[in-house]
Amino acid sequence: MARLRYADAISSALREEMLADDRVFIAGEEVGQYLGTLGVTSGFLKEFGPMRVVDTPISEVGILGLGIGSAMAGLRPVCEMMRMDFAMVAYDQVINHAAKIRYMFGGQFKVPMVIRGPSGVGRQLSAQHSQSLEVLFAHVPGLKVVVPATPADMKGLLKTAMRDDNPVIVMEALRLYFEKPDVLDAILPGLSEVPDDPDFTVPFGQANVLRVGTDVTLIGYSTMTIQCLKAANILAQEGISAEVVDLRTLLPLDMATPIASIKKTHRAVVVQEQWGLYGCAAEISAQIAERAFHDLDAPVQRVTGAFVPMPYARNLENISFPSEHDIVIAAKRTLGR
Amino acid sequence: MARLRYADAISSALREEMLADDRVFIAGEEVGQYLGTLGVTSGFLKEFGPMRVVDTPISEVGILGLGIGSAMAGLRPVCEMMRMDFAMVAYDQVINHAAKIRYMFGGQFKVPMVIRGPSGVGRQLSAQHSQSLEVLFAHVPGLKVVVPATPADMKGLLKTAMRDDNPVIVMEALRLYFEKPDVLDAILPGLSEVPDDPDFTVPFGQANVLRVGTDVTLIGYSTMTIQCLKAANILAQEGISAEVVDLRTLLPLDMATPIASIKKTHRAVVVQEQWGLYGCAAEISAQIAERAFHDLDAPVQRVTGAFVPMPYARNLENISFPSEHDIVIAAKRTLGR
Amino acid sequence: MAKKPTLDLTKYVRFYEQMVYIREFEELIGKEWNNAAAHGMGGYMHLYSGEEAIAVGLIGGMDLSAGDCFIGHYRDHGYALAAGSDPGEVMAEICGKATGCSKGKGGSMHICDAARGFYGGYGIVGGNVPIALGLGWALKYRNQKNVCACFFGDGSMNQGAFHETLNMAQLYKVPVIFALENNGYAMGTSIERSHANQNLRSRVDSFAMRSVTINGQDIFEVHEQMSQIIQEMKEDPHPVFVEFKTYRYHGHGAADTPVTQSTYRTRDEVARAKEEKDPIKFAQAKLIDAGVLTNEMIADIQARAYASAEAAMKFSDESPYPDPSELIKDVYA
Amino acid sequence: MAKKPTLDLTKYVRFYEQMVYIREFEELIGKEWNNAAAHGMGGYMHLYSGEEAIAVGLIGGMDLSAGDCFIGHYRDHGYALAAGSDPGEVMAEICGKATGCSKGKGGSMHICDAARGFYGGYGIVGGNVPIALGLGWALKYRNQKNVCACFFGDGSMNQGAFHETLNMAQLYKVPVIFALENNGYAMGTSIERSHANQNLRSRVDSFAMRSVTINGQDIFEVHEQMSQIIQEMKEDPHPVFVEFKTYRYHGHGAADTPVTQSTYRTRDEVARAKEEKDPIKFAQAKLIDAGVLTNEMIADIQARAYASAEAAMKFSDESPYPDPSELIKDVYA
Ligand SMILES: Cc1ncc(C[n+]2csc(CCOP(=O)(O)OP(=O)(O)O)c2C)c(N)n1
Ligand SMILES: Cc1ncc(C[n+]2csc(CCOP(=O)(O)OP(=O)(O)O)c2C)c(N)n1
Ligand SMILES: [Mg+2]
Ligand SMILES: [Mg+2]
Repeated sequence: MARLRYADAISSALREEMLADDRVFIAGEEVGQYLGTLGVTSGFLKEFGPMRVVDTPISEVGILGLGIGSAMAGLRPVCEMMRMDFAMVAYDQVINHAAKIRYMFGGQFKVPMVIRGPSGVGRQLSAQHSQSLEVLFAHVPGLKVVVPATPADMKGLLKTAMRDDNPVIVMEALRLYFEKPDVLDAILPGLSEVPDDPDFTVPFGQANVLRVGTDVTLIGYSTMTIQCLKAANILAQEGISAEVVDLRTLLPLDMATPIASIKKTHRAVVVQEQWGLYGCAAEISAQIAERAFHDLDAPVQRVTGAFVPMPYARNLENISFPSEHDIVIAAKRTLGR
Repeated sequence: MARLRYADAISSALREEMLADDRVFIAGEEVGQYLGTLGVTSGFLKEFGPMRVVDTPISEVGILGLGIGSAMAGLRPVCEMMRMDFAMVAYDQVINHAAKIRYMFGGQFKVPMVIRGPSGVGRQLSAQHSQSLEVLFAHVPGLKVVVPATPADMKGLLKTAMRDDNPVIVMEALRLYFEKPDVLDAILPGLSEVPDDPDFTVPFGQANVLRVGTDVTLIGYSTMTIQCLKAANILAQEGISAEVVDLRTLLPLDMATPIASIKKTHRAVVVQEQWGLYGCAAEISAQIAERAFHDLDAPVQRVTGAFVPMPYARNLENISFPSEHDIVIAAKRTLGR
Repeated sequence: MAKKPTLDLTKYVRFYEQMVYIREFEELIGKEWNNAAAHGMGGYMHLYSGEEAIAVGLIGGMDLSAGDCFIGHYRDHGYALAAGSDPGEVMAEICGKATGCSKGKGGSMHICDAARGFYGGYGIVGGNVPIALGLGWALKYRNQKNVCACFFGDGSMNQGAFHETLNMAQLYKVPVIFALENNGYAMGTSIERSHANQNLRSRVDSFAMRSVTINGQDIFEVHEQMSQIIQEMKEDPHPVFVEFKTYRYHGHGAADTPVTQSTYRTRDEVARAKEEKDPIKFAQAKLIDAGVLTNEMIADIQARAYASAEAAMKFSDESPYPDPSELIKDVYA
Repeated sequence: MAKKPTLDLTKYVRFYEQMVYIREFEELIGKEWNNAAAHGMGGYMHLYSGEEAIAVGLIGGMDLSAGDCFIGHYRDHGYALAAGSDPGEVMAEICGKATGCSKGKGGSMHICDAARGFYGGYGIVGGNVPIALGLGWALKYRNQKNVCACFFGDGSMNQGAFHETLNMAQLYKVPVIFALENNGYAMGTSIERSHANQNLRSRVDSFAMRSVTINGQDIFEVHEQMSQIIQEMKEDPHPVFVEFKTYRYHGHGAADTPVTQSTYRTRDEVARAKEEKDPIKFAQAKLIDAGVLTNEMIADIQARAYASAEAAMKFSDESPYPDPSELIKDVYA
């Protein structure tokens, strides 16, 4: 077991898979000579050379086309978006091409590619650079969508993504990139630990119970899993036992795990960083109510980011996304407190 | 009252607003000289001239940029997407620009533009030309999203859109474009009727009870409202009284109307043409369960399109989206039948 | 022009035959469109009549069994037939049958044939062009002595995707032939009304890419030039942009009727193109002149082509629609 | 070069002053970045030092009060200052304060000033370019004798949005100045490594658009040429592409430290640019030569510029953060 930062887990997954499979290459802006915008591919160009670490112009459509075509032809590209917001200029390549090629050609081709990059609210990056747009991918059949919260999941899910035969979108939480192991472990002991085994992977479609509890189930993913853990700590001090379920992947989506938890706790809070309306938490909340109707003792509570473009001012940014306290309040509401 | 087809309602709204306000212009592929791909702008070029009916290259990013910039500068552009699927190549202009400009510049600008075009499954147009992508817009603060089901709403909502000071996405159902008034009226008397008054508009954020019932509430929008009406007819024959609520706009979203209905019927079916997972129906279902928790006698049923890229074969296409019979079955399920 | 001193005329007789097969195939679809529903046909239905020499001459210059490959846009029946795909499977796809090359899931716009290196037809204008960059990249990555051809229309060049791709293709020197089928119109919009600079090749000069203009109605010119270019690309990987001047006989798709066509071109213009620029007539005259084609052979080829198209339609008609269980298959690998 | 026989030198003294004001403003931000959190600064923070002559000379050639307008990308502080926006409000925006020009909601990348025709800075590379088409269209639609300038970087030109826009701009003859700030790098990527054809103007030849290259370090050349061009554009509406050759002194943004910069340029290169190509030094020498600027005046301008930047920072520091109730305002009109 190593204690890693989330960003280190990304580097480590990429490097191991590149060493293991020479069909894997990385393409993106500043991934090579510049050593990576956030450093995750630092040293890669030197180690793997320019055919496997490809610096590109600022042409996201071209980058994704490079990925889709070479994946169809048998390579295993990893396309980095400097930020996932920028995938929007190439969104057509993702949803009308990568996602549909297998089906619309009757299964003759596969598109084993990864599209990855930092996502979500950061440090005053404002409206165009702070989005967590996972629902735009998770809604689309043909894609898989990964939303890791912990360094171990970041590594294990990214490796699974790189071995998958389908287009996989990996939403990496910018806010978690450089979170120190000590900070993580203080939230939950062992949270920063990542197995050393180079064959360690995390399967898709298996939510994870990160903390066991009896009174209420807190369901999150990515940054919000960490917020849920913090909330559970606060709730514990007030004598409320919260179970925390980390969804890990949104497509495929494992609802069996959260529903099993709710059958025990009878109460659920679903938390999501991004805009609530038509966000991923809506699907989770709907499925809980549809499938665990008779097990719920209170309405599901959704805690989501403000329905506004992200403001720049630090104080506004800070109140725009769910805090642990918002989650605590929602959890108490399910308990009638 | 005139009895109109949906497509005629579009033409009529466009023409009336162009006559009333010379800041309005239309831009898009084949809108002028070709007389419109589906004919809704037939005769417009001749009537309004080339500055107000602008034929464009196949450049959706350019078309939307033309719209956004000229809207900021005080014009009122209507950008036609030949199909709303094609907006995906210019999605960034919609969500990162049109939607955010007002907020990120602190309210200094407004973007009064309409983006409209046919949407949804048509006639074997297959995976890249059959999508109903409304959730991709309805999730984004700063946009408004309109999903008319009837000729009157098509006209009235489009006119409201053209008078609105914000970017409005108008999703027009291709399947309804040329539906004959007789066919519509056979489903519900008066369904094809459109008021003649050139000041007739339909406000945003007001769902419409199209049919009154007592046993179960069927909630739909666009094509699925029509399917709900057909289902209600079948249910009536079996002695089940269904209330049909047409949402009309997804953003703003009026949940008060469907919830009021559910407080009466205690049962709800939410119907949506497109992929169910993370679709608009998820938000509706979630809000019902969250806000009418104690009024529900049965879990909300969601009836949605198959989670697959649209297949070409007619028989597969036909079973890919909800039929009235699927809705009937779901309605009965809420009644324990 | 190519430096080869003499033409391999038997090869051109085969090309002639392929063009006639494609023409008959497309014309049969055009005719049967009246009866579309009964056959299972739907969608837009874009026909290739008039442009056959491009696919036949270019694809005929590639070595598909040795790893050359290609990708196209939605006007794609001819590509598959030129590559030797089974006409029955292509027709069955066009009719949405289980026996179609894409199992009936793709339809007319999404024909493909992995075994012959055909990476499919695509419906989003310009959307296939970036994918060709990736196909070419894979060839280069593996040091294959192969090329990839990418077919698209003049309308595609106004999509941003086109520009991003061409710059990167030249930057990375991928062996991709960007094959522009310049038929003068994108749907009802002429080049004049949609391209600020009607010299479309100037667009690729701005990426310092090698380019050439070829008369797409002349199978000899298409094939000789492309064979030469392909050989050079295999020796030294690099992209090439080829502008094929051509003309489309039918409307843009089935919905583009004579009435709608009259908004952008005259009947006369079409008639003149058929008369003066037909690739089949042109090849026929030349091959007769050269003494390798006789009127008898022509009648025979014509008859066989017609029979082949009819047989394809029969195969399709007799094929079942996909089983409903197919609906949810093939979403994921 | 412009045909005007004599330069209005007092105007250039004012331009000189504006450049110094911008420089001091940017340098103060650079210095205070160590203390970013205390001031409320965050985000990427792209500084304009080295490129001042472009904004000052071009915007100085427009008549903003008569309806000329402009739009930019994220490296946008200088545009606002060149247009005469209040430095305090710009600084307050950069610090996310309620008194900022965008109410603290936009930050450094999203400065704007509707009253001065500044339609804002944008953060998606290339994203502002299509919007300029619309701004220009509105001018033409209303028969205004006005122009719109659109500032963007060399990196933008590899976005598809750029190409779609330029074609349409030329097709519709909108009065837009496409002002390329070619500083040789897009973040850490040089032109050589990202543009297949390093003659960036060739990109617009392919749209048959009028274009010109201007030394962006020479305020005289910038302003004289642009004034002439703007006049011609007002007489006969048409787009013009202008390549300004320039250089950026700071890292791409605050995260581009000397260490990361060393991956793509040498300290020496930067030092040489500052020494040899500085727009302020250049103007200073010329104006001293011409006898309209004295060392005393220079010291005075410098002092006032510094004081202005300090005052702006003080104004910002003393301004409140937005009220929390602001969070949900301004989403809709
Ligand atoms: C992005 C996008 N915009 C619009 C369309 C609608 N459309 C389909 S084909 C076509 C014309 C394309 O013309 P061209 O590229 O010249 O090819 P041709 O049909 O002439 O072979 C248009 C506008 C589309 N499919 N995709
Ligand atoms: C679509 C998109 N891709 C990537 C980025 C990240 N990014 C921001 S600025 C930049 C470099 C742009 O360089 P250039 O256009 O030359 O302008 P300069 O910074 O040199 O003024 C990059 C890659 C972005 N903001 N948007
Ligand atoms: Mg064409
Ligand atoms: Mg630059």
